[in-house]
Amino acid sequence: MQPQLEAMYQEIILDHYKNPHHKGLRDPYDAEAHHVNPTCGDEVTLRVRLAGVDAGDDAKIEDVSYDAMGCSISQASASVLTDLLIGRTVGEAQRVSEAFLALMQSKGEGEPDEDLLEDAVAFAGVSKYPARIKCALLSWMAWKDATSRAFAEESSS
Amino acid sequence: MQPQLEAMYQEIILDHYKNPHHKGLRDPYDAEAHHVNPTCGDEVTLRVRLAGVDAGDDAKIEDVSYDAMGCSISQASASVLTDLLIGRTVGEAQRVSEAFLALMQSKGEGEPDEDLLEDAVAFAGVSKYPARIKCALLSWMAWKDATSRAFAEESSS
Amino acid sequence: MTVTPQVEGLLDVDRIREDFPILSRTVRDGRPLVYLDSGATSQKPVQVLDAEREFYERHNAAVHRGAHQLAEEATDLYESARARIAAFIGARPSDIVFTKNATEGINLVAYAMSNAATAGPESARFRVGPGDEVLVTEMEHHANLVPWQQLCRRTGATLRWFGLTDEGRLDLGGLDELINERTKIVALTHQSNVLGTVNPVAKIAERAHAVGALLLADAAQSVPHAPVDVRTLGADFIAFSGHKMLGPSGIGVLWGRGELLEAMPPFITGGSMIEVVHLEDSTFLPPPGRFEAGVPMTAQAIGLGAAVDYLSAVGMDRVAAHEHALTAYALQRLGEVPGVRVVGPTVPEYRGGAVSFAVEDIHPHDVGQVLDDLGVEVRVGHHCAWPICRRYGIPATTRATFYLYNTLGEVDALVDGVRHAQKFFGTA
Amino acid sequence: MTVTPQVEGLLDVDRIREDFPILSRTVRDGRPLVYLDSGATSQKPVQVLDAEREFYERHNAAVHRGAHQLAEEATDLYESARARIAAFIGARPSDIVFTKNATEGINLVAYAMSNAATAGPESARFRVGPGDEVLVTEMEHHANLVPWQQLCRRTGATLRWFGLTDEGRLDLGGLDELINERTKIVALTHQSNVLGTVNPVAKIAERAHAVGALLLADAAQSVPHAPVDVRTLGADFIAFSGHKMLGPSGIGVLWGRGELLEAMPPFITGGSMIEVVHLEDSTFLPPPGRFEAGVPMTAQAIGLGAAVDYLSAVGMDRVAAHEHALTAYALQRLGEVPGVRVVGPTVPEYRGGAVSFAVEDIHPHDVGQVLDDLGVEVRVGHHCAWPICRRYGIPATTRATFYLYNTLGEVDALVDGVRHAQKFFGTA
Ligand SMILES: Cc1ncc(COP(=O)(O)O)c(C=O)c1O
Ligand SMILES: Cc1ncc(COP(=O)(O)O)c(C=O)c1O
Repeated sequence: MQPQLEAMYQEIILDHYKNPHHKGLRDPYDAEAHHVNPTCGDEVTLRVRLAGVDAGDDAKIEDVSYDAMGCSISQASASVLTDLLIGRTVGEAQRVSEAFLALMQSKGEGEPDEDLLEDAVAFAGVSKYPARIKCALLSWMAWKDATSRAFAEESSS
Repeated sequence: MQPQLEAMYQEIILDHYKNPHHKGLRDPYDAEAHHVNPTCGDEVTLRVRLAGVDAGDDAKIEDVSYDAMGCSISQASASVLTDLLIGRTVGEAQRVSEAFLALMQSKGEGEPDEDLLEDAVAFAGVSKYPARIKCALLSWMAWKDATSRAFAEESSS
Repeated sequence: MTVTPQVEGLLDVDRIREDFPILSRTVRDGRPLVYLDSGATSQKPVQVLDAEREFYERHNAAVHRGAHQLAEEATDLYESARARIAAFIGARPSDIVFTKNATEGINLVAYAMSNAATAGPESARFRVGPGDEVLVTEMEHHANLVPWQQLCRRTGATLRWFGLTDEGRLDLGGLDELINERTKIVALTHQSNVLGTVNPVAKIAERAHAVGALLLADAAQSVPHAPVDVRTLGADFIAFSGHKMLGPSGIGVLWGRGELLEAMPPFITGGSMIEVVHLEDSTFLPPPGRFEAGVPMTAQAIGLGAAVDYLSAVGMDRVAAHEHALTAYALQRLGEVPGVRVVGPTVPEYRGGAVSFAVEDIHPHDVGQVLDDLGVEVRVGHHCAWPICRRYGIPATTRATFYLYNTLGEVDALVDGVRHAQKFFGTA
Repeated sequence: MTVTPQVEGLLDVDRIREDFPILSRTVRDGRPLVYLDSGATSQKPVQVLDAEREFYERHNAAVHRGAHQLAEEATDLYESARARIAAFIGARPSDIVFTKNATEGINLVAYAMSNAATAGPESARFRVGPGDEVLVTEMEHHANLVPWQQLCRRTGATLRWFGLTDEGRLDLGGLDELINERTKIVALTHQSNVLGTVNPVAKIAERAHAVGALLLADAAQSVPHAPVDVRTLGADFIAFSGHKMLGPSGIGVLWGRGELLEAMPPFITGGSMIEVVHLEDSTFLPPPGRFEAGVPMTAQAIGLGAAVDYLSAVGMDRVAAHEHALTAYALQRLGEVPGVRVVGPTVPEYRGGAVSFAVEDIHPHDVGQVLDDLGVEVRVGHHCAWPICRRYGIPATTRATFYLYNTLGEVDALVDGVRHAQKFFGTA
C-alpha cells in the first residue's frame, strides 16, 4: 500500500463509502437535482427539504436525501455532505460548501478548517488528483442546484 | 541575370510571350473551353475548329483560337500550342500533347523529342518549378477539354 | 511477480521502446511508466518528432499557395505524406482527405449529406430526409454516433441501430430488416474501442450496397493496429486519427471512394478549396482539395507520414500479431482473477487489443486510482461509448489497451495491480 | 545596395533571428533566404518547437479523458495554454475554442447559425432564413466569404457586401442601409491580407449591435501583428490561426462572447463535447468543451501557448511598431520605382504590413519568379481574395508581408529584385 494512496483514501472516506449515511431518496422534499460527471458517467440524484424557505439564508435544512452511482470518492462525499448539512441553516451550509470547494481547489496545499468541515477534511488528499475533484464535488454541486431550485419554486409559487 | 532564370525564360518563351501567335477568339468553332488556375487566377478561353469530326482521331484541326490572361509562361505556352496543333490531325495532336505533359512532369530531367515538340522544348526549364507547371499546362488542358466537347457535341447531334 | 512465459509473435520490444522517449520516464514517486492507454492516444517515436521538427526548421511554408522554393518544398513533403498514408491503406492519394481527427472526418460525411439538399444534382444520392434511415450500432464511440443523431435532427431522417449480444458482438439477427431500402448510410465501427470486437464490415457492406446504402467504417481503432486495405474492406468511407497510430495530434484522415468524394458537396469552406470565387457564388476544386479548406495541418501530415513509415517498417501484420499475443495473455490472466469480469469477447479471435473489465464491488475510478499509483496507466469511465455501459448494466469500465511497445510484463503489472486494488478495498 | 537608414521603432532583429533556424538557410543556388511571406504562414522560433517536443517526450496523453498522471499533466498543459492565449487577447479562458485554423472557426459560427434551426429555443437568436441578410465586404479572404455564401445557400438568406474605395478602404457610405434590421451577422476582416487595410471594427459593430446583428471579425491578420483586445474591439466573435503568429500548423482559435457561445448549438460533434449520451439523443457540455469534439490539437495548443509567450515577451506594441516602420519604408521605396503601383493604402496609417503591388507589363507570377531566383520569397496570385483583384481590375498581385524577424535590408532586397525583374523583362 502506497503512502500516496493512503493519503487519498483516508479511513474516514472508506468508512463513509462502505456505510453511507442518509442514503436513499426520501419524501417529502422541496426540490431535486440530478447531476452527472460527463467524463466517467457518475450520477447523483439529490433532494432537499427546507423549513422556512421564505426566510432565505435562515431557512433550515430539514433533510438531504440522495441516490448515487459512482466511485468511493463521490459516494463518500455525498454521505459526508448529509452529515454536515442536515440541521444547518442554508447560510451556514453555504459557508461549509464554499470551504469544501476551496479545499478541493487547493492542489493538496489547503489548510482545511476542521471545525467547519469535520469529516470532510479527509478529502484534502483528493485535491491533488484533478480527475477526482469532480467526483468529490458532484453531490455538492447537486445540493447547490437543488437548493436554488427550492428557492426559485418558492418565489414563483 | 541568373543562369536558372535564363534556363526557365528561354528566348523562345519570351518571344512567344511578347508576340503571341494566333491570339484572339475566332469564328467559326466547334467547341470552347474556359480554364482557370485556381491558385493564381490565370484564365484561358480556347476554341477549336475541326474538319471531319466524325473521322475521330483523323479529324483535322483547322483552327485553335484563344484569349488568355496570365503570366509569360501560360501566354507563351498557348501561343506555342497553336503553332504546333493547327493543321495536324487530332491523333497527332494528342501525341504532341502527351509529350508536352511528360516533359512538364520530368522535373527538369526530361529528354524532349525536338521533332515532335519544336518550340515547346523551350519549356523544359519550367518543369523544375511545380507552381509554374500548371501555368504551362493551362491552355493544353483547355485544348483537351474543348476537343472532347467537340466530339461529344458531334456524337449527340 | 509472475515469470513471463514464452509467447509466439512478439516483437523485439526493447529495441522499439528506445524510439519512444516518454516510455523511460517515471510517474508517481518514481514508478516506471506502464502505459496501457494507447487506445486513447499512442506515444510517438523520435522519427515522427524529427520529421515534424525538420519540416519547421528547413521547409515551413504555406502549401499549394506559394510559387517560391519553400512553398514548393512544403507542398512536396505534404503531398508525399499523403501518397504514403494512402498507400498504407491501399488507397489512391486523391481519395484521402486530411482532417484534424477521426471525429472531423465522420462529421464531414454527415454534413455533406445534409448539405446535399442545397447542392447540385450530382449530389442527389447523398440527400436524406424524413422517411430515410441512418443506421449505427450500440457499440459506437460517440464520434460515430452523435454526428448521425445530429444529421437526423437536421434532416428529419430516423436513426436506428444494431444491438449487441451478451458476448459483446453485433447482433446481426435483424440485418435484412435493419438495412432496407430506406437506409441511406450505415455507420459502424471497424473495431470497438471498448469491447475490442472486430466487426464483419464486408458482410454488412454487402447488404448495404444491395439496397443502395453507403457504409462508413470508423477505423480509428483498426488502422493503427492491423493491416487495413480499403480495396477489400467493403466500406465506402473510413475515418481514422493520426494520434492513435504514432502520429502527431491534430491530424486525421477520411478516405472515400473516388466517385463518391467527386460527387459530394463540401463541408468546411474557405481558401484553397475553391476553383473560382465571385462575391455572389463560388465553385470548388475536385477532391481532395475540395475538403481541405484553409492552411492545412502541414507539419502534422508530414509527421503522420513518418508514422506510417515506422509502422510499415515494423510490418502491420507483425504489429497485429504482437497485440494479439498480449491480448490473449491479458484475457487469460485477468480471467484467473476472482471477481474480474471482462466486458467484450473473452476469446482473442475477431477482437483487437482493447480489454475492458469490471472488478466486483470496486468502482473503475478506484481501480484506476490504485493502478495509477503503481504507475500503470489505464483508462476508466465510459470511454466515449456510453450506450455500451447501459447495455451491460455497468456504470463504467476499466480499460487496458496495447500497442507495439507493450510487453507481457506490463500485462503482469496490470493484473498485479488489480489484485492489489482488491486487497486495498478489502474485496478479496 | 542601398545604405540602410536609421529608423525609429525597430526591434533587435539580429537577436530575434537567432531563434528561427529556418532564417539562416539558403535557397536557389545558395542565396540567403529573404522570407517575406509571413502573411501566408509565419516561421517558428525554437521555443515553440521545444514546447511541442517536450510535450510529446514527457507528457503526451489524451486530455480531459484519463485519470492517470500523464493525462493530468497533458490536461494541465493544454488548459494552461488556453488561459495564456485567452489573456493574450484579453479574453476569459472559457470563451476561446480551439479549432484547426481560422477557417474552421468561421465555419463553426456559420454552421451554428444554420444548426440553430433545429436546436432549442435558447439558440433562437442565431436562426437565419429567407429575408434575413448576411453582410460581408469586397475585401474578404475566401475563408470569410465562402462560408457565408454557403450559409445563405443552406438557409435562403441573402448575402450582401460593403464595396471598396479606390484607395483600398471600405466604402462605408451605405453603412446605415447595408446594416439594417434584416441583418443577422456582419462578417468582416479586421486587417486585410491583401490591401493591409485595418478596418474600423468598433464603428461597424456599433451599428450592427444597434439593429441587433452580430459581428464576426476575421482576425487572422491582426492578432499576429498588433495588440488586439476583445474587450474593446467591438466584435462578438473573432477567429485567427496559430500558424500565422509563430505557432504550429493545425491550430486556430475562435473567441466568442460568453453568453453567445453559451446559447450556440454545436458544430462538429462526437466525444468530449457531450454531457449525457443515449442512443436516441445527447446533451452537450457548456463552452468551450461543446465546440471541441474529439481528441484535440493538444501539442499544437501548447505550441501556440509558447508562441504567445514569445510574442508577449517581445511586446505586441513593439512588434506592431517594427512592422509599421518596415511598411512605411517599403511603401516609400516601392513608390520610387517607376511602373510599380501599390494596391491598397499607400500611407502606413490604419494599415498593417501586407504590401501588394502591380508591376506594369510584368505578370505577378513572373515578378515572383525573378524574386524567388534572388532568394526573396513573396506570394503572387489572388491571395485567396479574388474579389479584390476583380475590384481593381488586375489578374493578381505580388505581395510582400513582414514580421518581427524582417529587416529594412530585406525590404531593399525586395525593391532591388523588382527593379531586376523590370530589367529582365525589358520593361524599364
Ligand atoms: C485575412 C485572412 N483570413 C483568414 C485566413 C485563413 O486562415 P487559415 O487558412 O489559417 O484558416 C487568412 C490566411 O490564409 C487570412 O489572411
Ligand atoms: C472507435 C473510435 N472512434 C472514434 C474515435 C475518435 O477519435 P478522435 O477523438 O481522434 O477524433 C475514437 C477515439 O477516441 C475511437 O476509439
